[in-house]
Amino acid sequence: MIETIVHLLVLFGLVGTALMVFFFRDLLAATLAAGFFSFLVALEFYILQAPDVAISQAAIGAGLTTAIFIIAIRATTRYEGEESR
Amino acid sequence: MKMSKIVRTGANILYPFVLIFGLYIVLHGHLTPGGGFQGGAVIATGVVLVIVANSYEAVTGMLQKVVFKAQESLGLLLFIGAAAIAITLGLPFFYNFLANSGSIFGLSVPFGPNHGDLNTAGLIPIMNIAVGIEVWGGLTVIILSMLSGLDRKEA
Amino acid sequence: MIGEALTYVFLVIGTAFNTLGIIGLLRFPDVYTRMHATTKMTTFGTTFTALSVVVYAVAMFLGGNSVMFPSLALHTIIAALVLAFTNAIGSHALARGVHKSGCMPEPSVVDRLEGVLP
Amino acid sequence: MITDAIIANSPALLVMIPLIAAFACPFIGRISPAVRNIWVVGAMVLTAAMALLLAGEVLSGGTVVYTFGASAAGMSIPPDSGGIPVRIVFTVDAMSALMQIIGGVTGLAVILYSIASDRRHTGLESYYTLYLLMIAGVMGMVSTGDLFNFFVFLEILSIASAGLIAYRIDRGVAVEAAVKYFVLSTIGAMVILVAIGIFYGEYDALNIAVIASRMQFTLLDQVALVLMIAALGMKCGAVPMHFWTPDAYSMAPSSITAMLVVASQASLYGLFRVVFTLYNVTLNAATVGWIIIVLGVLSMVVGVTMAIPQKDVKRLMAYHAISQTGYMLLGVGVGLAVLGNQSLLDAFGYVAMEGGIFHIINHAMYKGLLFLTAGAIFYRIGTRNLNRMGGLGHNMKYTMVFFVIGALAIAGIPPFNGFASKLMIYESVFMFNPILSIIAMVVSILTLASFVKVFHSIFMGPRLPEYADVKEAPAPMLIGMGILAVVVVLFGLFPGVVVDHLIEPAAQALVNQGAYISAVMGGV
Amino acid sequence: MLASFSVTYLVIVALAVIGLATAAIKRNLIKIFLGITIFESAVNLFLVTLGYRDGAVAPIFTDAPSTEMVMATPQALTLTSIVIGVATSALLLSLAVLIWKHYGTVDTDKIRRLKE
Amino acid sequence: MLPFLLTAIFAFSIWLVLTAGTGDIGLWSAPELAAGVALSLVTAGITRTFLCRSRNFRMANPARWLLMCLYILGPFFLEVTRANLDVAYRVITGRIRPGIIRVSSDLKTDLGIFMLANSITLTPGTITVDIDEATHDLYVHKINLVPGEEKRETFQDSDLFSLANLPAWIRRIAE
Amino acid sequence: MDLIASLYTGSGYWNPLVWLIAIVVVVVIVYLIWSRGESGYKKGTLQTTPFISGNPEPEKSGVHIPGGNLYWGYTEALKGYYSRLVPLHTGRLNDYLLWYLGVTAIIMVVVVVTA
Amino acid sequence: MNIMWMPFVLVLVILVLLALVRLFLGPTAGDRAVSVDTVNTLVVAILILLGVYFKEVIYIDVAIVFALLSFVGTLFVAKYLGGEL
Repeated sequence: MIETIVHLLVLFGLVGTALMVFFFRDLLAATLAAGFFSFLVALEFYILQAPDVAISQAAIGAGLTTAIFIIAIRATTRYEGEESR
Repeated sequence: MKMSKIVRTGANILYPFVLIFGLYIVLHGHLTPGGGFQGGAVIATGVVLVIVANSYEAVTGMLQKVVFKAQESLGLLLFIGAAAIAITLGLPFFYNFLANSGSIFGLSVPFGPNHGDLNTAGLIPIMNIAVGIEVWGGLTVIILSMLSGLDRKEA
Repeated sequence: MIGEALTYVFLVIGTAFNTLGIIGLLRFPDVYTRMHATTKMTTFGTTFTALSVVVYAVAMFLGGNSVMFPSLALHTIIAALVLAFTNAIGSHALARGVHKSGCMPEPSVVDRLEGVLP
Repeated sequence: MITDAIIANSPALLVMIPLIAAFACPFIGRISPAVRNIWVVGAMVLTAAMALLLAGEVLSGGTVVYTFGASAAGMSIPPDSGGIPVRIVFTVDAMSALMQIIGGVTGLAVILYSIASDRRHTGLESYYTLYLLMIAGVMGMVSTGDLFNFFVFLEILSIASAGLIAYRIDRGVAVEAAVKYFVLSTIGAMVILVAIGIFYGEYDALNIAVIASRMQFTLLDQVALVLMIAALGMKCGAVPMHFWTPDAYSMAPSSITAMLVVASQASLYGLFRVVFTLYNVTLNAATVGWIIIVLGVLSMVVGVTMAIPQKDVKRLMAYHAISQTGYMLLGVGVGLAVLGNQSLLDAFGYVAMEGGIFHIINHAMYKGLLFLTAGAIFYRIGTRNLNRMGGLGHNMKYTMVFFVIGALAIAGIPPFNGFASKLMIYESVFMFNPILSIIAMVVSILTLASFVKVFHSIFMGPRLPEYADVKEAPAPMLIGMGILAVVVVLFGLFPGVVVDHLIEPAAQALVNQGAYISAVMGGV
Repeated sequence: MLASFSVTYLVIVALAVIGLATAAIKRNLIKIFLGITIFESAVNLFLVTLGYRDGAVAPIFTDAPSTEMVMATPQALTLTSIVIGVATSALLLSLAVLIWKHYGTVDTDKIRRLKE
Repeated sequence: MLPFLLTAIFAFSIWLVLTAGTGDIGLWSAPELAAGVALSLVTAGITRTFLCRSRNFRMANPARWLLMCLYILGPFFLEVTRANLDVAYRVITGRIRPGIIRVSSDLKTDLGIFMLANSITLTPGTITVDIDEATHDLYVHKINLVPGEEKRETFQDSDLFSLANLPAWIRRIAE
Repeated sequence: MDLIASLYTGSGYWNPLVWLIAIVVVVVIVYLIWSRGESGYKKGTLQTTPFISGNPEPEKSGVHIPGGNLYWGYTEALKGYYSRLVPLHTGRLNDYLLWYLGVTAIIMVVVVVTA
Repeated sequence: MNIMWMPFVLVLVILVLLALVRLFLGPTAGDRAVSVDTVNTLVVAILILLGVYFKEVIYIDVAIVFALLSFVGTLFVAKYLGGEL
């Protein structure tokens, strides 16, 4: 019972963060939301009994992907809507 | 540019820890959740930690892109080589000829829940090591080349 | 028996501090004060949560259950230590970055750092 | 002894040789460029030899099933799998063998060509690494008998191709083309993964033969089928999803463009494999067949009409590639549309399929040849704009001859190979639906027209002053083009032999699902 | 255990739609890539959910509490997919940086020198 | 050589903790120990220039590690608990008076200042915002300044802690 | 002989060697006719220059028609078609993606409805 | 000894969702980064508790990886915000 509620809450958080990625115009904030999303995905993998996938998702999604997105934002631009130099 | 002294000191202390922990994950790939890719990613993140705490310029002397590139290729060659040894023995590609052989990693594995022994599973730990080396190099190269692409205002 | 009670006590303490931390995150007015509430109090709370697991593991081990529990305790301790270590450095780095980005503490009586360091 | 081992392990070696060569390339490259060139050419020759060897074995002895990590597919069955051979297998039947021949021959020609054409560039180690990865991807895609490995090799192929399209990053447009290609192919590959997941969830298997033997064509299967058709159709450049094709083809280095043609045909192979081997008679053959036919007709018409006003020679050829893909889709689609009906299948279905499949190999050869000639011209004069060319026939005679061979072949002029396959398509499709056949002929005429334009504006006319001292393309490039040209002419002169020995077994292999399943599952 | 099983699939569909919408509607390249990563995560989640069985544990025998295990194959697939995903993201982002260097923009409306 | 050995020992001890409970040589099995030795040497070879970057080998003394454990479990824990309760009170009531103050410290070594800064950061109510690398002055954001404290130009490091003199402990451990 | 086997194409057959022989025969006949023709031309006289309504022959480099000008009439005639088709190739990444997703949706509807 | 872990996990997951609110509201990127950092800590707690609940020791490794690696993401954000990247 409680597991079900926990699971549903995590799923709710997933949709919420994904929507935030969609709506944020500040790309840094969107990247942070994507990092949050990765945490929750890893948690979901963990709940679904896939700890090895959770490790990969934690290392890749939360650590490296956030990092390379931030480097790319630093190299290009931070705000959506002012894409031109 | 460097981050503050506190971060640098912390990163320098954390680096050996991350490295040994990543190697632990790599080597225990057949016993725990983990394996070559996960361990390699952990180690690569450790390298990235050092790079980001110190500046990119400060560490390029110690952490060279060439080394990591070579490491990446070497890991993949090891992987395919380990798979291809079986052909020279007259067995199919990827045949796990080390399993149950009694030599290194050669103990037999009991079926069902057990306590786990490092010295089992044959070719799989070796392939995990190869993949770990490869991922370690590959992900570091990715971050290094992305960082080197940044234009620095203060050179 | 004592182990069980202690586990529950630690769990309740940990969860309570985590809750307070999140309340602080929602209530406080600016980045720095939020950071006070969260990164520290949640670290403390999580450490207590981990401690409860350690207590549980030790109690189970002393009850003669299984050999897996020392390993559980040690790994949990490592997780908690690493968490405390990284969180301290991380929140310092974050505070520094935020201050450098020009986001000054909003309700503030004094800011000795302003304009001191490059 | 050694030859036995090589023959027994040839499917694995086919993928292993390019992979080892690719990853050793950075190390070899440190010794000297000459050694590296020998290394990559040697690896490619070995791969092509292995492909031909394997094809010979398959065509003479039937489907080869190679099992990784065990000596037979069903040797050890895990306790809870319900008797499925869960091993990873390579299943090489006649269709796969055909694609392997295409990959091997084109790959060899292209690498000989790029030894010369890319000599002036830096970073060649990574270029050759990516190139060999591309070869490994194509070879893996066409020989795997396992859906997930298909996805993995597809992704290897996409990543390597994107890297190679953006290879000359000094030109921003190349990066733009790479981004467009890669975003689309990533999403396509992910969609394919969803379809694979659906199969796994339904049938608890990833092996194509196992899934095929259990296929029910439920609603989920229909969804998976559509996802696969759309994604693979996009990857091979069928029309409403073709937009990436001209961008990527025109901006990649010419040698890579010739390989990209092969890559898109590997996707086409995947499409046929899914439709015929995975679903076969369970699917609603008329509907799916007509979907493929409509995609094919649209590709033919839109491709050729968009090609005529182009000014960039490689972009023009890219649109022609789309148009020719339409022929293959048309031929095989007609075969699919009559799949359930044995009498119609015997009357014209097989011939249509043979025409479509024959067109695959013909297209790879002459389109590769045309792209290589375009690259040779670009190599010598540094422009691809048709308006600024002219009179090159005086200086680049061999290139002109190769171009003429390719152009006549693509336009379907006898006695070159394009004519044979197009004739098969026309006549069999005419029996299915005359309008389609007429459209195909009109498209062929327009193709000829547009190649007359290209030929005229590149080679004809007086010697232009700015190109007065242009030299002939270097010898390795000519050798690369020559291999393809010889194949084009030979296939044109002896189409009956090729069809009897190579194409017909391939068409039979596609239609005959039972043989495929029993080849894999026979031992279980 | 998890009665919320079908909800998981609904959420996966929602995530896939959000990811694809981000990729198809937004004009900023980096945002498009974020959408692609979300779509990839949705696919990975789909694969892992396929392998899940009620009351089973991870397919690792080391000190496992029971012998009932979830399917191992989808997890292996997901792992491969994650590996491919990181390579994809890295390549895409470096291409975006190159685009910024050559074009001075990451707006897809302006990155269209190749058309017609 | 010394950095190499120290790093190897550090790594090996972590390995021992991670793999405890696998066998019967003590708590470990023979393959684990062999692998541990090999991997520790690898780790040491790669990271020897990082762990001992400041060429400070004081921490090689096991007594200092014991002292550090005591420090973490004793005064530091006490201080953190006290501060946590304080901040919990502020979270509930919302009575805050934040400000960034300057704290001077007479710790000299990198490790010492690192430990002090982390102690300050981990204590709720204070965060190290920045550090003056030349003079080792810390800039600390404090959540509740007593009225009148904002006038003080510089604080002494021990003023931040009320229950125990943590800087003195750190000096004993790290210097 | 296997090599000269004809290719049966459903309703007929195709043999390129027969075709080649026919072509060779035709070429020989054409050559014979041509060789019987007038051969009394003198190089360098007005006999060999083209007659362009009495105008002087233009320079060779002046008559080269660049590729872009070919088929102008064709595109002009099909203007209605091209003016719709060409703008579809916008070059925008989003459009590419939307086309792909749209086609997937259409095929999905068709297959699921008819099945 | 039978400890009820799940109610505490439930509370922690609800806290994660509350942190989501700050991610959504956060006026500056710094607030969002703080929120993500907090969630990192909370997720480690959840992972430890769930690992014990599932009775699998080896799951705790995932928590260690989490604690180690998301820190790198935080450092990148901090470095970017400080203009030092």
